[in-house]
Amino acid sequence: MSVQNYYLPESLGEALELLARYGPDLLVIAGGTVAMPLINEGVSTPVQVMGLRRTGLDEMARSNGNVKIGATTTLTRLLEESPVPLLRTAARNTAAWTIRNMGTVGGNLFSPPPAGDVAVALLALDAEVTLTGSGGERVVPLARFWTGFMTNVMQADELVTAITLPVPTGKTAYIKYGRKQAHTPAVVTVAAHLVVEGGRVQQARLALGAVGPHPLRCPQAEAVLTGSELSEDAITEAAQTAAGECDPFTDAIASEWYRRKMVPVYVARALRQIAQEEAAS
Amino acid sequence: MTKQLLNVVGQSVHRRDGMGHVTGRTTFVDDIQFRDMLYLKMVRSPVPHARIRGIDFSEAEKVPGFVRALTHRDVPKNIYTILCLIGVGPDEEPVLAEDRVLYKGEQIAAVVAESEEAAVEAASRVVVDLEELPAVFDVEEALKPDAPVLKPWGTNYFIYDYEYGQSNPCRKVRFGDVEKAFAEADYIVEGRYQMSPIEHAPTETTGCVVKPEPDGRYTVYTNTQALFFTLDNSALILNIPFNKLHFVGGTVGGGFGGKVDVIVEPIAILAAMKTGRPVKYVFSREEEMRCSSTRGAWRMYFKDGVMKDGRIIARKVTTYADAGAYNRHTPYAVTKHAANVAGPYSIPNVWIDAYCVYTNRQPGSAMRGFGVTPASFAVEVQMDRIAHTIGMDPWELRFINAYRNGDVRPHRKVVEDATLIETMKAAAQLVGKELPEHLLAMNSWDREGGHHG
Amino acid sequence: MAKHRGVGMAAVNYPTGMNLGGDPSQALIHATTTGTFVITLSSTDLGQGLKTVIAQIGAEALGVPFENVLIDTADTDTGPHCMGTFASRATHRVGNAVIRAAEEARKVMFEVASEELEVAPEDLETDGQGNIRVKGSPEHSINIVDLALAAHFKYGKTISGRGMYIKPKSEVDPDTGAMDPDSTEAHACTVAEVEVDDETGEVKVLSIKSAYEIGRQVNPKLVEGQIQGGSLMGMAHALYETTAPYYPAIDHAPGGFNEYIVPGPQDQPEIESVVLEYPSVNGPFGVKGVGEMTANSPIPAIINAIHDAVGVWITELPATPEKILRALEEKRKEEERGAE
Amino acid sequence: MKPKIVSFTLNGRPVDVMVRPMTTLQNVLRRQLELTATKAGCRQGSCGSCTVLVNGEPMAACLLPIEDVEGQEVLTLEGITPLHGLHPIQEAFFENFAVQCGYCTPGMIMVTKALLEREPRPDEATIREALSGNLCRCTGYQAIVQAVTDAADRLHGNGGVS
Repeated sequence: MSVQNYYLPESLGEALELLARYGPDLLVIAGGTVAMPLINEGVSTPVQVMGLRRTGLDEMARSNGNVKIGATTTLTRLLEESPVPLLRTAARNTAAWTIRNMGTVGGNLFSPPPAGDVAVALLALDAEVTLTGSGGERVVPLARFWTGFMTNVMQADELVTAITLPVPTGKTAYIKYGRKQAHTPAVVTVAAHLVVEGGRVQQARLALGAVGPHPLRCPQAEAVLTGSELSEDAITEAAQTAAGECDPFTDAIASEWYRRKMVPVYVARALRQIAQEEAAS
Repeated sequence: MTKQLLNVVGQSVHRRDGMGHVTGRTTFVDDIQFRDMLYLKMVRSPVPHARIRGIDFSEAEKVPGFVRALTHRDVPKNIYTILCLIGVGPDEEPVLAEDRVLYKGEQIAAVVAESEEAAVEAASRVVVDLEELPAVFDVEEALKPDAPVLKPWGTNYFIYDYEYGQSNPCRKVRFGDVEKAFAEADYIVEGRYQMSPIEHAPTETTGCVVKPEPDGRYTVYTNTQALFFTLDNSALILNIPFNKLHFVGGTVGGGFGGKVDVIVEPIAILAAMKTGRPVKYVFSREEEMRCSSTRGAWRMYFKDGVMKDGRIIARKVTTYADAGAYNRHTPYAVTKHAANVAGPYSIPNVWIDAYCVYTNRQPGSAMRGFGVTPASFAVEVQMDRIAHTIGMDPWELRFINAYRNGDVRPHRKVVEDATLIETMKAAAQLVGKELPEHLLAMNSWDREGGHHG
Repeated sequence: MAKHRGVGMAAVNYPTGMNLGGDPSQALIHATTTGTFVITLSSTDLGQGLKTVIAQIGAEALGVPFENVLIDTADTDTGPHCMGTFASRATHRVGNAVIRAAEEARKVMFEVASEELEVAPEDLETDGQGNIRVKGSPEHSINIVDLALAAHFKYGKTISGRGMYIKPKSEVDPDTGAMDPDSTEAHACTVAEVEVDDETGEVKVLSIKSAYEIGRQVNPKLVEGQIQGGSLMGMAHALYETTAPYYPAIDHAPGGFNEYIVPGPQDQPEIESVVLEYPSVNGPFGVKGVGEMTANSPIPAIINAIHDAVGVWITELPATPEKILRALEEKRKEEERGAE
Repeated sequence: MKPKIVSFTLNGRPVDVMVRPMTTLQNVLRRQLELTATKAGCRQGSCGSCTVLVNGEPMAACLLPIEDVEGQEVLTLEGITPLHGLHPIQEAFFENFAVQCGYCTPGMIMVTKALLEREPRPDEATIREALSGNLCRCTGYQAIVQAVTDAADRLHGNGGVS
């Protein structure tokens, strides 16, 4: 059955009403970069669809040490206007110009691995997701947003409306390793945020993409780093620890074996970037 | 070099089709449409090897816009082989599968509908009752006695030379005496090489639009690389006179060999014949990737006998082309491969067995370099390994062994326009590789050195 | 852990035309009264530029300006038979057919010009600028438009020609493999420079530099186009492309360009080339052909460069980072075993 | 599934199309309006052959439901082709042999148009990054990159900084 209705609500309220009316039968798209290829191929055959482009959820604002990014902010705007360098780097490493003009920050949370390159950066920045439903808003840490491959904590009547993150106080690094320079799925994506004071890591956040059912934090590797000097030994130990915390898969781009091998390599490279920057400052 | 005074040959004049291309006014096949045009979508096998127990179209027929379905029963001469036109046989590939499918993505039934969306949906609702069978994907596994048999003649390899009353399991080349030379060689260097199956990946997918004409003929707008070849095969499959078909093409959005197959045209013409309406059948990108022909994979085993001075005195090669499920162009590619797999070198003793092997894989076919690409890959890596083994500069090894004009190649043809040495010298100069005097003195016309005018 | 540079080379031949011959192509030429010479074919242009190079060969063979030659191709109702565009055959086969058709058309042109200029046909020549003139006396000439008009209205002649080229079909000896598998042989030698990361197995191709010998270039810029595109395709075959990432298994077959890796604009290395011309005996103006071979030599050159860089032979394509990393691990283990 | 009317500006002119829900801009252009310069190489957003400009931004027409361009300005290759001759970007592609089979060309030119409006003098790295969503199987890209540089010269004169 072809699409019966494609709704383009002009406000969040209107969008929530539609969601309340159709519940899980309503396919929600924003940029369409994930859903449309499947619809074009006939793999996905939704009947009721809602597009979020006109809901006005694309505000990007900075206040009280936080950055709030509306869910439908395009990746191009994130690249050009985000006050957070890590997010600009992540956006630059996602897809290509044409697709970044369409794809959204909120939509990136729903991109199945190995896609979801911006979500990895958001995870390392301790972002929170604002979910808005008929009962109002609730805020969920991004680290607890996903529950499995393409599953999450959202209720059927909820939308992701914003992503909020504290302006990073430490140093950050982001590396996406793909087989091509651009416009390519990841073998592994690493995002890190470290606060180093007095030569010691005070706070560490490390996130990986493309090596699990969804972007992952690496709490054990973070624990290895926290309190230690950012030495080569600590970096190596953290990198090895991270390898044990991921759950890689095999696809056309890379095997599980290779992805697991690349996790410590690229975690170490990301951490070394920060160490070098730290040493230079 | 002969000097000829030429006016326009040798000039970089602009492309004749360039203005059309940069304005987007060039007409490609998918740009063609007619008001009452139907769309054809294919029901394909979801598994690599299965027996077909039945097909149920009842749900598909309920889709609004469904016009009709086509099965092998609708195809007059359903079993064909593309190269029958140049005497390669026997026929062995169904246009639409009959009782069995041999690869994932194989065409089972066609659905024709009023819109592309309806055709996609109707095709997705066709239920094919399949009994999955054991499949074989490796060329050497396929040749083992316990492998599932894929071909009606009982083997998983193409039989060569039946036209000479022989049945050879491979294309053979025999030149000199390799075993005797191996016994005399200072070194034996062996190697195993494996090419991957590769998709042509043109930016324009394969397709055609067929329009029934008032005079009972059919105009076929197609991006085939070979108009008459496709026309002839289509007419044979449909059992209609050749002159009922009118092919129009000549503008192809990248071919690389992938548009030499005859896959979309016969079934689209049939659909137009059965409905009396124009029909479009264009591959989706996914079909182009997963179902259309590939450059078939190739496995090659080399054994070379080499002297300390670098002369290769014997080369024994056994190779297996992975044809996938059907012939397409692979039997012919194997012959071309056999002619070239000793490389552009003068080797006095050569022994080649080249097999065309069937597996449960999407068929391999023609692609840029047809049979020679795997040969060049294996030969040239093997040359470096020989150089490494005997401690010689890889350039020198190639200069020493390069064929010269007047040499006899393993297929017995006398070399008449070799310039390998000159080409290597030019490459060395381009990259600043300094070649020793004795190599610079060599040329392709005189094995003893000296200069060519 | 480091990045290692390496250089590798490969030298190859490439045969022109369908392997065993028997692959004909025809061309018809006729002049209209506008001075346009229409070359009618059923050959297809895949993007390599057939329509352009055949017009060049036709103009050259007819002795008329390129602009006056029109290519009318790829309609089986009007165009004579062509086997197709593959096997690096099109310029060679169709070009030869066009030359033969042009010879016939030229004969009529010279007959008519001979009447108009009142000199023997053998004393005439074309100037390539649209005139037929008397040798040694260029002021005595006739423009091809006037010539075409005169032929048609005054002498009742069609300026036309038929051309055909076929290399007779060769048989293969079943016992020895004796055969005639080419019309002519073109050659290439490629030198590739790579950088291999021994920690990840990643290969970055820095440059692909090649020499080609292709008989004669009809259109150097179009030849360069084949070289640039073919070199990148060869690099992609060597490093990226496969429809069966875990061959021989069929799992994870790519369904599109996301998973099937075709290099993008940022993945292109430096590609440089020189072209030698040793005209072939049987090609049109000595052409050999260049289409297919450009993708061949980069593959082994890159594999050899990887060996030069890190000492492993990757003999299964594509040479993915994973295969290189596994080979490097194996090599390290062997070295450790050797050291014990 | 009721057809509806969508209005937008196409190549400077207002158009109204009657469509079924969620028809892609690509299908509207190619099938309904018969403007076929916008190609259909993959319909997955991965080849770039269908790139058009929406309010000046390059987008993949294959991923864009037509309803999303209601009231917007869409520019296709047809819209930049002058009545006589070629647009300077088209000239540059033609003159530099940046075209082989021609299938990727419309998308390449549309991205170039958007790029040169933002950056009159892009360096090579910028050009390659801008075109990274556009695949070409024939040319190997070098001629295309040259064409973009040349187009910048043609549009902005070649006396400036490069």
